[in-house]
Amino acid sequence: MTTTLAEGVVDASGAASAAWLLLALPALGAAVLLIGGRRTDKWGHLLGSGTVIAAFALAVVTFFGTDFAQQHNLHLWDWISVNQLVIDFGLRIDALSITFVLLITGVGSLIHIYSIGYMNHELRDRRRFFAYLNLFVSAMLLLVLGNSFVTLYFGWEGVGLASYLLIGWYQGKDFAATAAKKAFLMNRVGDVGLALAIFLMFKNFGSTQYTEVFAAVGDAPTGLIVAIGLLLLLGACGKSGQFPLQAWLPDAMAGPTPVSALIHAATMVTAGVYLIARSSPIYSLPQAADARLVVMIIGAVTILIGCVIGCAYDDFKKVLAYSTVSQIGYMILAVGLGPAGYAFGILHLITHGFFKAGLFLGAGSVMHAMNDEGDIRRLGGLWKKMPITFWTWTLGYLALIGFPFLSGFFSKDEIINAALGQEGPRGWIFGGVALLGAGLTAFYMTRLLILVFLGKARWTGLKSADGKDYHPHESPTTMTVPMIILAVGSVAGGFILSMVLPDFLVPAIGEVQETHGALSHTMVGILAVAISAIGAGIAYLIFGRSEQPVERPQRVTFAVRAARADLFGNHLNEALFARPGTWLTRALVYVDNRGVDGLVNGIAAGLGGSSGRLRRTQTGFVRSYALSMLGGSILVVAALLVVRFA
Amino acid sequence: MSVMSSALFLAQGGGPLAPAPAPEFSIDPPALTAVWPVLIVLGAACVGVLFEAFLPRHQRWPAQVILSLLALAGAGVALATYLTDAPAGGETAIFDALVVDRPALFLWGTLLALALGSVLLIADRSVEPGGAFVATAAIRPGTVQDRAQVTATGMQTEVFPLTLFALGGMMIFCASNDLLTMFIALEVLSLPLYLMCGLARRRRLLSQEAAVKYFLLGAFASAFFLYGVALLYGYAGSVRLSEISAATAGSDRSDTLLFAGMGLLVVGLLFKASVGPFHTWTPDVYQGAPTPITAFMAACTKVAAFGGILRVLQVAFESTSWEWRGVLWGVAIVSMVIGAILGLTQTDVKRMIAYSSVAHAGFLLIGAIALTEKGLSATLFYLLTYGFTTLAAFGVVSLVRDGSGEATHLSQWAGLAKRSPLVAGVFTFILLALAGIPLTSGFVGKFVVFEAAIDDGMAPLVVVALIASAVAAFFYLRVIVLMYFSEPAADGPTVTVPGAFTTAAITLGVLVTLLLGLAPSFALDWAAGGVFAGR
Amino acid sequence: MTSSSNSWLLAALLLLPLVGAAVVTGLRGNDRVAKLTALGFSLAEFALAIGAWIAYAPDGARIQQHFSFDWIPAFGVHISFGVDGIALVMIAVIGLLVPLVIGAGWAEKLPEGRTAGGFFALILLEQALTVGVFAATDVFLFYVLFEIMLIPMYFLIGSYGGARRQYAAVKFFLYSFLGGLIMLASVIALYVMSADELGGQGTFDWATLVQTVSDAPLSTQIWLFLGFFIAFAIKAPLVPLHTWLPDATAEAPIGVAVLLVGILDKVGTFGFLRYLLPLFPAASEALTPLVLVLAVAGVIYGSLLAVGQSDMKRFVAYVSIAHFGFIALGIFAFSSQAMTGSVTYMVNHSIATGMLILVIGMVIARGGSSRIADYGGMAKLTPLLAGTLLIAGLASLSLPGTSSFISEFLVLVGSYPNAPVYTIIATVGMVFAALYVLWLYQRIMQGPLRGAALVGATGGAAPATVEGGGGVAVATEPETKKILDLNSREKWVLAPLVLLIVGLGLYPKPVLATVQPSVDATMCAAGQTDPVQSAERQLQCP
Amino acid sequence: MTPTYYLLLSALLFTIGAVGVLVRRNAIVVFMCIELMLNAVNLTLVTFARLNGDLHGQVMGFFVMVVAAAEVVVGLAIILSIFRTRRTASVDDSNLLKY
Repeated sequence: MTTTLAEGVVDASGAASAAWLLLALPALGAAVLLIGGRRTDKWGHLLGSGTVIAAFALAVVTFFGTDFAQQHNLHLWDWISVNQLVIDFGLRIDALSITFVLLITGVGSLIHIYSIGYMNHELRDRRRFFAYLNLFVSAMLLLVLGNSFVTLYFGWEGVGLASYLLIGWYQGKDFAATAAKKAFLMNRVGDVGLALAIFLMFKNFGSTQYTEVFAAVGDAPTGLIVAIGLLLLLGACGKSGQFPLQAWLPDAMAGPTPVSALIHAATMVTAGVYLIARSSPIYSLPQAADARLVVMIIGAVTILIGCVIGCAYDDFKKVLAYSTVSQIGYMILAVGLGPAGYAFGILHLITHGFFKAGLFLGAGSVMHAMNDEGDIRRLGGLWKKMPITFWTWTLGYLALIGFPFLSGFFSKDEIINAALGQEGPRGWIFGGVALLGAGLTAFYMTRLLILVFLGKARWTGLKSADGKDYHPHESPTTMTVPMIILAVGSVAGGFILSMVLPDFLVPAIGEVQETHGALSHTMVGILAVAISAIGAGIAYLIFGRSEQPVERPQRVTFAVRAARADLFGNHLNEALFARPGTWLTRALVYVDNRGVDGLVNGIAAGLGGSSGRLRRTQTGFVRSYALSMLGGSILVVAALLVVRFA
Repeated sequence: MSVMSSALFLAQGGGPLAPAPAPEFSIDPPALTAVWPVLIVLGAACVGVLFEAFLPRHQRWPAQVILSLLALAGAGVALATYLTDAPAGGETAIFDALVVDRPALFLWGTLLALALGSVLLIADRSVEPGGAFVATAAIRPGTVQDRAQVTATGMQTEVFPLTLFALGGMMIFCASNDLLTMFIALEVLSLPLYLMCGLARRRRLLSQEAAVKYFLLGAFASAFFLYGVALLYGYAGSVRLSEISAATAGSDRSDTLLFAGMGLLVVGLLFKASVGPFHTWTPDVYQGAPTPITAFMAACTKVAAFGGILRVLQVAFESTSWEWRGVLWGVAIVSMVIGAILGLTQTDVKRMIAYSSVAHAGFLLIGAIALTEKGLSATLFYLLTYGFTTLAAFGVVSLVRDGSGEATHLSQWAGLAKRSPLVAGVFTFILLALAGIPLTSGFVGKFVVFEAAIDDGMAPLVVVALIASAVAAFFYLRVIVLMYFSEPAADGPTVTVPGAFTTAAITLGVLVTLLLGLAPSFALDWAAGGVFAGR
Repeated sequence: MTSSSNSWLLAALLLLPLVGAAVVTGLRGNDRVAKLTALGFSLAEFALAIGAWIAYAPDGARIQQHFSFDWIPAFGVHISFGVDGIALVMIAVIGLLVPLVIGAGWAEKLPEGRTAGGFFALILLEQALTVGVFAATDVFLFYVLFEIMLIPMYFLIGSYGGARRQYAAVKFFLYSFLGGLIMLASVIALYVMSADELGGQGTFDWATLVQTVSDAPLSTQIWLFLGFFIAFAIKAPLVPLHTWLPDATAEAPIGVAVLLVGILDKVGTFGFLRYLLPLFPAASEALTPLVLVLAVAGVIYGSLLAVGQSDMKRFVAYVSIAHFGFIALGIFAFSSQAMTGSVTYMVNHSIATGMLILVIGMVIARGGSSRIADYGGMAKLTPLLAGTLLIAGLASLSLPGTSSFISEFLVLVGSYPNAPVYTIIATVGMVFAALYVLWLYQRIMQGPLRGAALVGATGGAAPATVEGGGGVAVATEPETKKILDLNSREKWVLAPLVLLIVGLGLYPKPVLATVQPSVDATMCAAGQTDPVQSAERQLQCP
Repeated sequence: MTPTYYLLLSALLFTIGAVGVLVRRNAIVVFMCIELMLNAVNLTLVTFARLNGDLHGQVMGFFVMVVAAAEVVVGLAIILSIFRTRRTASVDDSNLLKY
């Protein structure tokens, strides 16, 4: 049984009909590496990288060989089919998904190659690492290619699993295991939202296929649409580390750096943005206005949270992680704007994918060189030791802070512009937040740049945690090449993409709605650059001109302390969920043992006890037996007479 | 005072005393074909007494055993022969004192078969050299002679005729057509039992104590029974069951007589059936009596007593069931609860089975107060199944022994499965049957009784019964746990390899238990063969 | 004696394990031969089950491969067996699990004086009885087998179990027995009602009963419903009637725990579908809130308690309790999606939880303790074992791509339209599922190597080196116990399960197509229609 | 003179006997109390026979007497054996079997 296709959706043909290979190749790679075990140690990394590169090649072929004016549906097999509920295992190849596919396989390929070098001191387990990466790529592709909310959910949890496995890569370390578990759990909270949204869709539209749901939502009541919109947003918050589910993402940096680059910067964490963009037929509805507002609020709050905390952290990767949080906040804010922002959200997502992946790979390169040292206070002056890393990183840095005509400039600029273009005070509030965020971003990124690469080399004379001296060196070619490619992308990507992407995406997410705020587009650009420059300047004034201590200053203002403590987000989680949960669990174990089971055992004991007491009435004296007989007889006779005469 | 008491007893008619009419007195040649089984059993008992008088000591045992077995076989043959052309509605015999109807025949058959098993147990001399009975009852316990008789091989062979007398009494008891016959039968079945209880070879103090208790309480209960008979005679002017039934429809005497009489009568019957709260003698006597006698009592007395209860309730009191059924509901509940709860903490196997029998009496009573054909046939079937299972149970108990005789304390049964898997397996099966696990006769018995009860609108009582079964299941399980899951005690008892007689008895019980669990249809059909004559 | 086509298959399915049990009992003297024989019989049984599945026509009659002959004519009792799609998949699962259980128990250290022959004979006997329970089409016969199957299990727990096995075995037995007895009252009442309805002779035939008594007045139905329900709720088990399961699971040998949780417990939920809904449609609907509350309470309560357990085997028991909540929810949400989900849940739970128990058994076999605190960082020593534990765990938390996802998703999506509040609460249970699985995994497999089961007494949990200024005081190096990764026998035991978990997760159609017609028929018999349906995709009543 | 008095007398005697069974320790006396109960019943039977105007009750009385005699034989034998063993006929001393 197949589902009906809506207008503008055709059965896949040509290159698009081979799209299943996109998923199958990395999946096969993962399967071979996991099942093959030690036998594949020698060539596992090559297979792992090869499958993803092949998938990328196939994606390119598909991209050029397919007419993206239409949406292509590829039915693979009947997956779940029970009466009204019919779920294909099927793919949808359209402008939106192919964009993501290119990003995932492209950045994925680079990071696979990078990992060959990065993981070379863990040869024994390297093929397992590649298996997990392949698994991730496969799941991520399923997420973006699936043609129903359930296949999306499949990929959604699949990437969650890969993320769990990779965050917990150093499973001998408790903090890694805990971080992995935390990531999975907070994602699951979001997944509940996604799942509930799917249940609502099935109940009200009788289907979970994109085509059927989107065809049916048009005249759905406001309450329903808002509910679905908010539930999808909950899912997006979980996966994309948005407020209030952002806490897992910094912890996820416990994983190896390529993982942070691929999963926790470039691709997986942007799945929430994809979800909202994919659901644009729902969010674009006039009934969904309230839901969109909440999306925007979440995005704006997250921008600020990410930026503020990012300013205070001393951990290289965690600063980048909070940067990711806030940048995804921009994307969420953008897609929350509706038709005015979908395309710019995606645009920022792509450019961010490039420069943030590059930044992480640079961070990885530094840590690779510095015995995994991630404390920026113990770094410094590395630009001379690692020139390629330094320059590629700096390009990524410039792209991120929106340096004119680099990629971040185009994408972020558009978002700020669209936000300012909102009606009334909303425009000022969201636009203002976006601008403020840009300034803060420039501040903390400049701080990072100065502390890591510039200034004095504070690591001389120190020893790493495992007691070795630091001998920074430039990374091998397998690592530098991907960094260079990504840097090139960061520089050039924005300009090209901002030209073509919005139009390309039209068949999938609709026309871009022009906005006209109080400020002209050019003015917004200038303003943004100016604010970024101020942020960077302040950072230089604070960190660039004086020597920073190796030890973290403890006498700091409340604001810094709050930021260092993730704005007390973890404390809140701890106080609201973890500790009461622990108590509740302990209480329930007690109740189950003493209460429920105690009742059962109590009944048994009561019976036994009464038995023990009652048997004492069997005294062995014949006269007391006679008494009980006489008593019984009198009772029987009396009862008979009472029944008869009463 | 006089007015009041007069009102009490003679409310509806205290007229002047009428002169007694001359009774008709004629003797028809008694129709004996129907009662041959009873006559054979009682005749053999008399012959057995003569054997005791005239045979030399060493010949008595074989002669008695052969005589008893022949008598039982003969009675069985006579019963089978009569069955082929027995009138469907039953017939009366011996001046209408006995009524031989289908339920009576079923009960007789059951009694004969159970008695056969019991006699086999009684006759066994392999488990305890010389048999389970004292060599000479007159020897005082604790004396030199007593210690000598423990190892002697002789036994008091009067046990065999006593058994046959008791059996004859039981057969008459459940076929009595009037209450006087029933009273006489009650005494005929009881008096030998009192004696036999005191004849254990070992632990004679306990045995004698059991006898004294059983005797005193039995006589006490007989008095109640008899007073009930007298009051009913006063109410109905007759002790014939059918005439009491007729009188309940339209007697001019006070119902006080009826219900007081009935109550006392029923108490006497419930005592024999060891229904709680009239069960107090049961654990003590079961524990103290020689195990073969306990088996005989537990199996046959229960059958006879419930045969009597069924007949009395169904024939004489059916039309007043509305008044008394609630009371017997209560009695049944008390019995089930006492049996189930007190059984939980017993430490002696025989006492435990005694309490089990109290609980089972409660279940049986449920069937007995379902005054339908189904209730009758279900109770009869239950009696059949219970009799054989409990017979086998005591048979097995007699096998587990240590230096001082039977090892009945439960702690001595720990790890029995390791010492003797077969005995443990058989006993487990028996316990499961007592607990009412499917594929044993115990389950089918419970099922048919509960089915009849629900059909007769007693669903709540059935639920109580089911819960009581679940509670009771614990103490059966406890024994299984001990036998299988516990480590055997270092100086634990040994399991005697039984001789042919005990083996045959246990096999009989177990096979019937299994057969009636797997394919109960034929026995269900027999039990449903007909109703009491005179209903 | 009547029979339909292919009934020989079912008859063979019932008899083969019995014969096997008898043969293996005879071979108790030689452990190795007994094991091989038992394995052979169980594999043959599995092949037969597959054959029966192939022979089953989903679109054919409701009950297939049916045969029947008189047992107790006086009460209209027949020995009557047949399968519908639901029973069939359960029988297939039994066929699958028993060889694996035998394989897993191959090297089981039995208590002194017990033979492997006796152990495996009891397992085969239990298999025959459970097949019978699922295949019985006579209510009396069902009841008989329902009770009888307690006995081999009682001995399996009591004779071969852990330290508190006596307590656990008796508790298991009494709980179930009590439930069964209460059900007996309802069974008898059904017969009495059918006798009234049919004029004289009643019947126990399931199909006839469904036709004759299902329109009884509501009050009657409710009493009878409760009789059955308590028995099934104890078996399933639903909170608060669950406390026997943790004890039984914890004390039973691993293979027996698999049978207990994987098969025996399913009889309860199977009973919901086969007996409660069709026989008492009105009561089922009236009492739905009661069942749903218990179901959802089970989901949350079981999950939270699973989090709080300190013993692995008890952990699995509470996980199962949570899962049974889902199954019950799906059954009483009255939609074909949810109900199909529940049936597949029964299958997938057997596979996934079965695997979880087997893997935990392998962990325990290595560490010699079932206390979670005795482990830590084991993945370093046994990566493959860790991987299988994770797979089993992920299947338990219903990750998409595992078979459990299909069922849990179907249950939830199908329950939502009729029971939104309950479904939302149950969906929250998904988070707890992730918590209890991952936390267990973390405590056993992740982190630094620690725990009395893995690290020798010399070093214990103390750190290997103590830093003290310049001089480093080196504590005695903790001696890691010699712990090997999965051997080939264990791989063979787990591989089919992994394959099924993933295979049925991606392509569940064979199971769905087999059970759905029977589920539809159950829905129709319960007088229910799908809450979400359209003209072209709706429930088909026969 | 109505038969009621006889009935009341017999009921009283029966009660005295029953209470005697409960309060007396000596087995012989207990047994005699039971005999008293039986004879009280006999009185009832005879009264009712008189009341009904037939002989059945009186005949039954004879039967009861015979039975009572038989009971005496058995009972005394048992009590005697106990007495020989324990040198006491107190029923309270026979309580090895209990609980």
